[in-house]
Amino acid sequence: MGWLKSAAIVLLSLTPSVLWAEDTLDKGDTAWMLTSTVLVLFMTLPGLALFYAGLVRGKNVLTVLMQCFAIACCASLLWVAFGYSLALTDGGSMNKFIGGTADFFLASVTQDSLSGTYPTTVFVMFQMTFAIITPALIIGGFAERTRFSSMLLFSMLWLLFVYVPVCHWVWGGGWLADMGFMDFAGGAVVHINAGVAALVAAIVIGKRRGFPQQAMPPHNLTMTFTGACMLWVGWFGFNAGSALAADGAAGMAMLVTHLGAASGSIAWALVEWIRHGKPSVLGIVTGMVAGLGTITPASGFVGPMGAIIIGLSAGVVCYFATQMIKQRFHIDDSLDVFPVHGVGGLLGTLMTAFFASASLGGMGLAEGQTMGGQFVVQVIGVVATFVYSGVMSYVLLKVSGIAGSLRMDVDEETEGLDIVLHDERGYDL
Amino acid sequence: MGWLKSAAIVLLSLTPSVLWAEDTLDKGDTAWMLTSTVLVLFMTLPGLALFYAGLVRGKNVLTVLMQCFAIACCASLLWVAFGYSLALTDGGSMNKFIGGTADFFLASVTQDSLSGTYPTTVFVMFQMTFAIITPALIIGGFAERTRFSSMLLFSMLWLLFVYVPVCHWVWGGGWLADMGFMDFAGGAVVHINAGVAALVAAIVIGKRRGFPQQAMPPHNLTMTFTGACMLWVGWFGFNAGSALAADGAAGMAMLVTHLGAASGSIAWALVEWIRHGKPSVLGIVTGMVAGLGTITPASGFVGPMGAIIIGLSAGVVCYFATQMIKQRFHIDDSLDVFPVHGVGGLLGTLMTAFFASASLGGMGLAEGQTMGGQFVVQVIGVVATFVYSGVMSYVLLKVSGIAGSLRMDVDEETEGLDIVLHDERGYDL
Amino acid sequence: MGWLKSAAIVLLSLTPSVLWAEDTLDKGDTAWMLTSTVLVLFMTLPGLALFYAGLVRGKNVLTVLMQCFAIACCASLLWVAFGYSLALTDGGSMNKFIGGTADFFLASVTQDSLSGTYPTTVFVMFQMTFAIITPALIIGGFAERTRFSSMLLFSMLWLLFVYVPVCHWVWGGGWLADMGFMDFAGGAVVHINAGVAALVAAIVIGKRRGFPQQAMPPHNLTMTFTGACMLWVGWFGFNAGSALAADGAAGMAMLVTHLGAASGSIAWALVEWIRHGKPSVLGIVTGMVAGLGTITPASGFVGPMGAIIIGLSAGVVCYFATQMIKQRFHIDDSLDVFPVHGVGGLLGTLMTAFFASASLGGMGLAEGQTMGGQFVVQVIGVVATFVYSGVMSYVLLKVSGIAGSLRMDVDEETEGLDIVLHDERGYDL
Amino acid sequence: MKMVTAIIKPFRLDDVRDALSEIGVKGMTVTEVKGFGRQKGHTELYRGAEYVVDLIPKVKIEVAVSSDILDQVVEVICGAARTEKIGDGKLFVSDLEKIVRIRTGEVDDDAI
Amino acid sequence: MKMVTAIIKPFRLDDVRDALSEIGVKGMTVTEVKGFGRQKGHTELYRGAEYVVDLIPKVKIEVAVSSDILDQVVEVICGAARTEKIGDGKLFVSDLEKIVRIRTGEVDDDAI
Amino acid sequence: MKMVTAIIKPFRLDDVRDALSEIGVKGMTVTEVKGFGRQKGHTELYRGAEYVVDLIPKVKIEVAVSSDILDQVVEVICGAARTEKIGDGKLFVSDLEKIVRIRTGEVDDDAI
Ligand SMILES: Nc1ncnc2c1ncn2[C@@H]1O[C@H](COP(=O)(O)OP(=O)(O)O)[C@@H](O)[C@H]1O
Ligand SMILES: Nc1ncnc2c1ncn2[C@@H]1O[C@H](COP(=O)(O)OP(=O)(O)O)[C@@H](O)[C@H]1O
Ligand SMILES: Nc1ncnc2c1ncn2[C@@H]1O[C@H](COP(=O)(O)OP(=O)(O)O)[C@@H](O)[C@H]1O
Repeated sequence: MGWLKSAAIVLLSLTPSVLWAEDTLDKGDTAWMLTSTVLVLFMTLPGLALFYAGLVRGKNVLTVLMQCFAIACCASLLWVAFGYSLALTDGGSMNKFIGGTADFFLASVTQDSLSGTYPTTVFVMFQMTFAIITPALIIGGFAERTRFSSMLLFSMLWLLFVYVPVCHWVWGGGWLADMGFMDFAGGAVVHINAGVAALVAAIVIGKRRGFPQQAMPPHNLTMTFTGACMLWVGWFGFNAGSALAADGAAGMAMLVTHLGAASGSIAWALVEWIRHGKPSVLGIVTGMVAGLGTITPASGFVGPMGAIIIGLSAGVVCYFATQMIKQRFHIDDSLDVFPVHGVGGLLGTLMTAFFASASLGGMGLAEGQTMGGQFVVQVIGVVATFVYSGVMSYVLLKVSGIAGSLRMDVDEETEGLDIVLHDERGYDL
Repeated sequence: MGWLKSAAIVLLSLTPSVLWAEDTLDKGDTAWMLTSTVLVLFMTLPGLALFYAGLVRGKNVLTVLMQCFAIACCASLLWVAFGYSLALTDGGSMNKFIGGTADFFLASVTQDSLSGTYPTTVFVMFQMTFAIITPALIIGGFAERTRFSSMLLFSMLWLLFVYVPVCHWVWGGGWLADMGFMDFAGGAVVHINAGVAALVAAIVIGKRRGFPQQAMPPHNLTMTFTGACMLWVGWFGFNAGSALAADGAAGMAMLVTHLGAASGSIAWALVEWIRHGKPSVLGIVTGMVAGLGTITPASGFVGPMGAIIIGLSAGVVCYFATQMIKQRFHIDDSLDVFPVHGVGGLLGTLMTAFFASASLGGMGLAEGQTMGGQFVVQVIGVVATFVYSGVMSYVLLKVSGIAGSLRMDVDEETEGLDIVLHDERGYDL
Repeated sequence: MGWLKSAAIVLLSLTPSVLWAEDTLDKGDTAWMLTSTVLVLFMTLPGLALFYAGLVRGKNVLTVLMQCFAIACCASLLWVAFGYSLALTDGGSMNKFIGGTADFFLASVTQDSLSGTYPTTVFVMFQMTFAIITPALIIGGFAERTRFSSMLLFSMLWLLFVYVPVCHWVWGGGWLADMGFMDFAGGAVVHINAGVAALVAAIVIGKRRGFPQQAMPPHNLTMTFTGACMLWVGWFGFNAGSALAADGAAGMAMLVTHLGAASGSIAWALVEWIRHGKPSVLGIVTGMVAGLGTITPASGFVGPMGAIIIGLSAGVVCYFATQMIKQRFHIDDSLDVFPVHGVGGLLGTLMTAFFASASLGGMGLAEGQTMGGQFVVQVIGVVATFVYSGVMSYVLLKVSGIAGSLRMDVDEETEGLDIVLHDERGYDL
Repeated sequence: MKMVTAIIKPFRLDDVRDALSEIGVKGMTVTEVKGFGRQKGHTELYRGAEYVVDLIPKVKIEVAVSSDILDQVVEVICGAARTEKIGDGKLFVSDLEKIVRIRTGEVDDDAI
Repeated sequence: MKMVTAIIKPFRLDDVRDALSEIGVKGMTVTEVKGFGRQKGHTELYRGAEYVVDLIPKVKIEVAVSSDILDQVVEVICGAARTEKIGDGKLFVSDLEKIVRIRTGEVDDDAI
Repeated sequence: MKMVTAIIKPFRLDDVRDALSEIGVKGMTVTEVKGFGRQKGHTELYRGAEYVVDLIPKVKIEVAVSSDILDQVVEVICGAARTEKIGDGKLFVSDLEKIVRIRTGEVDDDAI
């Protein structure tokens, strides 16, 4: 979501007749944005769904798939109805905080509308895939114990009241964009936002029966591996697509994204190798996700060497964060969403202040900005996202729990949610 | 396959020297068409193959994979040899019914040939992926009981004698194109066509031993889920690729396709929730396929709100169609090809007449055409496809059964077709 | 890697200021190259990983996934650090044998650097995906018995000392390029190279305990099937991406690639059908891989009919090669890397000399070159790759075995490598 | 009390269960097993590597019964499982010294 | 020597194993089985096709014990497996004529 | 008639089967089980969550034999299954009151 660019787009959209006058469709850019949209949807369906589903026990595998899928469907409609307009169009006097209502139900979007050099329909779709994956990431925090209906209600409320405003602040011309907050493809908007929500949800909903004494090993690591690889390839749409063009910026974003993933993987595996004597498949792919989450905010701003350093840091820091949440704090963030995405997003957003600098091989800070100055801006953005997501997630969880308990009964949990919630079993081999 | 566009292409191709004079390669369009081709192949291999294979019992899983794969290979050669020429080139005096023979074995296609703004090789390939998936869809109708050799013979005969002519009528400048029949990406050509053939085949070949008393639960819903998601993302190539360009039409086609899928999923899941008390994973993904099949003919013609209405209708109508085929008529259309694809294609083709109208948010009917007038045309196209596919499929099944029985013996069916037909087992975990 | 083109690029890069003066970014080409990069990465992760992992026994499934993944990560960093520069930049006086060191750590690559019509970052990434898949292919030769640490060391040494030089000879303007050796997308560089290394490794490391008396059936053919299909679709990036543009050459490369795959599949299945009475899923997908490996060197040079002949030959020849390695020579090349990739790459590279000729429907040989003359060049290239890869692989295996045994103990092999090497199990269904 | 253990063809399980239900036997335990015997297995072939599988999928059912209905149970199981083709399986009867219903602690005939 | 065979609810396996360890019984063999009895199964529904599953996942544990600790073992297993809800399972005791430890060839009580 | 039940290491199954075939025993039933005993299991580690697996994969073979060849069968099984490392498993002998071949209705020694 090219920070400068998308800020520009929003500004420009205020006076379209004048400034967009010379906008023309570029078919190369359009081809790449169409492709990127496909790739980001592929990240959630089936990528993330498989990544997560392989990690739970066999009796709950379908619940995870169902949550990802249902969120994707409902979020799509909600985005078209309200989300897009509130997040990414001009909010007039309220624009610092939220977008406008004029494009509810895409009222003004036609086949010929352009957003820069490609159709507005594609912009709506591309951004929609981000609005799909962010709430889907959260479900890892409360997997294997949550009621489907309440979960879905929570996810949709969260999308509208947490994702949409934060997205507007950063990419829609809101107050963080005004400050020059740098978040290329969603370190704060997506990863911190989802990570914090998952942490809060894990605490509010409580631990799985038996956690942490009883072992809950992944039921199918080959599924998790497959999903992880799909996340990797799909992430090129996420980050290089956020360049919003098929150009050198996209190329560099793809390169640094890839290096972030590779470095994160290697770092996590090495830490395991040193600490436990063996590297593991789950470890290396988790390091990859950590690397990707961490490079995301930086991916349009840093160079290859910066990306390697960011990726290596991600692997190490997220590894220890995972241990700490589980072993020190005994929080049952079932699939480690907070330590991987939340901490990764945070780390990457902060490191961007430094590695974006041309002196460290980056694409350069805004004119007149220093690393220190940018760091302060980054801290503000991070803290704002943390606090807003934390508080609002808590409130929305409580609201969602009013109609029916968020939490399944003990017996239902023991039997397995696939049968209890969906009358189906994952496997009958 | 942009109805107006492809009709135009065919017309134009009659006098290439004059009218194509100014044709030039557009690399953006070419990039998107290459990508779309990849996506549509991905829909069949592995998408549809996994979607279907997860639904059968474990002892027959490989048979389904094998059928999809072998069809893809043989259809590719057949398409290059005869199919492309007969379906999509000018048939001279016979053009109302069938294309020409001049491009058998792609005789006149060179590296530099263009079809509009992109290479003819890409047009051949893109269209080939449709010729692959259509017969592959049919196998769901007679899964778990059909002899491989006869099945393959039938599929290839069907491709040549059913798919190719219908494709020509609609996209090759045949009589339905002349009438102004609207089928953007294959509601009739692909979905009705395959759905009807599957129904006929299910009846001719007969029920699986034990149907419907004995339960035949899906052996691996995670596989079906994975395949379903691949179908979703691949379908962007199918529909948005059918715009034949990387432009606003492709963008809008992608948007409405996505909304059709999301709405179909939600509708089916809601019906289940209301009628059975629980939504299911198999239900929601089936609704997605129904939504996609239904939006397909409409995808270049309708706007976002039309797409949502079409998708919601698809989920509800196809749900009840599925119940009816199984419970009222006791037809063992094993994987519900007819109620999902046949009925969905029918519904979408008819609804196109209305929602394509600019007054209902569509891209507009042909000049001077009314909704009513278009509806009549759509009915004619649907009926023609129904009758032609129905009758011809019946004949070809009888022909294919001459050499050897289409149907496996009871003992073979009990043992499982993987061992009997292929000397392999799917799993040895 | 369009032979002529990339040779040209390398030549040109010597005097960039003059000759590249008019280079401009083409966004259509860039879009396609970005997409192709994604596709080729997808071939390895998860494509090849799943293809291979399904073929081993369940107790070793994670080891295979881990090897592919770890190789991908480490190769990426190594490529950026040294590989790219040594393989694909000008080596000055040594250029016949190896590239330069000036671009170690991509020293001169910026966001705006172009390689022809698309960003150099994309060229680096696209080529990186080839440097990833080639060592990953090798692991099939020694699956189920090799120590992770030694394997990783060997793979990285091999990448640097075998892949990089051979890549330079052929695509980096080295001596084989000078001779006019034709290898469009990697018949020698990738497939022969990896195939020979796998054969040598299988011999050096020795047979699996129990081979060949004891059966070692694939543990999950559905996984292998899924991976195979991913290889097929990803291969379009491999071959059509090697046109380095979104144009007619890419279109033709895609078409012939597809036909090679389809023909290879059909041929292998037919041979099985004739010899064993039944075609098999594993057979047909293996034929597909053979077809693809064989068409790879030819994919930018031959026409559709040439592709079909090449594909059919691949299916038959690689089938018998597989039987011979296993039954005559009793070599435990566990996943048949040599007979499929090595023999296929060889066959395709030689056949290119004929079918590239315009008289056989190809795109034409270099001016003044005859089939016979080209055949001699092709033989030289093949022999050079064979000998170099064979000797060097042997040496590097010995070197890698110095620190610790390459081979696991018998008891560890019996227990299964997933537990022994990674403290994990693939499935807990 | 006796334990009747029968190894049968998997697709006959439903028939056997229904037949037992009809004579009032409502409990049993089922295990998936593999059998080796006179019945021929099949051959699998993977890229030319042949693999003879002679362990054939069977189902084992275990039914604890009081001694007085033993003969009836044996007869019913054999009747329902019989296809008259090789591989129909075997039935074994052994003695049980004690049966406990874990939920209630009831023992022996009361526990069945 | 006796063989104690218990069919229990799968999630009670750990409790039973721990309870047995406490009284010094350190060996057992565990099999995944399916049980049919009074306990109701569940319904599965696939695109409207209903499927009643009344074979319920259970775990079978087999413990060979010397006769003198038989009663204690029975008691301990029942205690640890009991949830007091239908489907807790059954326990069977049968006689063993011989036990061999394969590794050493030790027999009977020495082999346990 | 006796039932010989042996719990052995899975990779010894083929050896045992071959050894039994050699002495003319051509039928048996095989079950995948998990064993708990002296033999140490392994540790699994998932993102730092450690999981000790002490249920070890074993194979249970059941062979019904006429009493006269019992000793030979026991010896042969033990011989073929023995690796002399901990975890080789146990062999149990129990009495069978009746055997029926379901296909034919033959009973006892004729049914084996
Ligand atoms: N001696 C035996 N001990 C235990 N199980 C046996 C024995 N012989 C046969 N079986 C079981 O009975 C099954 C059927 O036996 P088989 O010899 O194939 O046919 P049939 O029952 O018709 O004689 C075998 O697959 C095996 O599970
Ligand atoms: N007659 C029987 N023979 C063998 N196993 C039985 C018998 N009756 C019950 N079982 C086993 O015991 C389990 C529990 O029995 P059930 O009747 O459901 O409840 P309860 O043990 O509370 O009476 C069953 O699932 C089955 O595995
Ligand atoms: N008391 C017992 N009852 C039933 N099975 C047992 C018993 N003790 C051991 N076993 C079985 O025998 C296997 C091997 O036992 P173990 O104590 O590990 O080694 P060993 O046989 O060398 O003494 C166990 O895994 C278990 O399956």
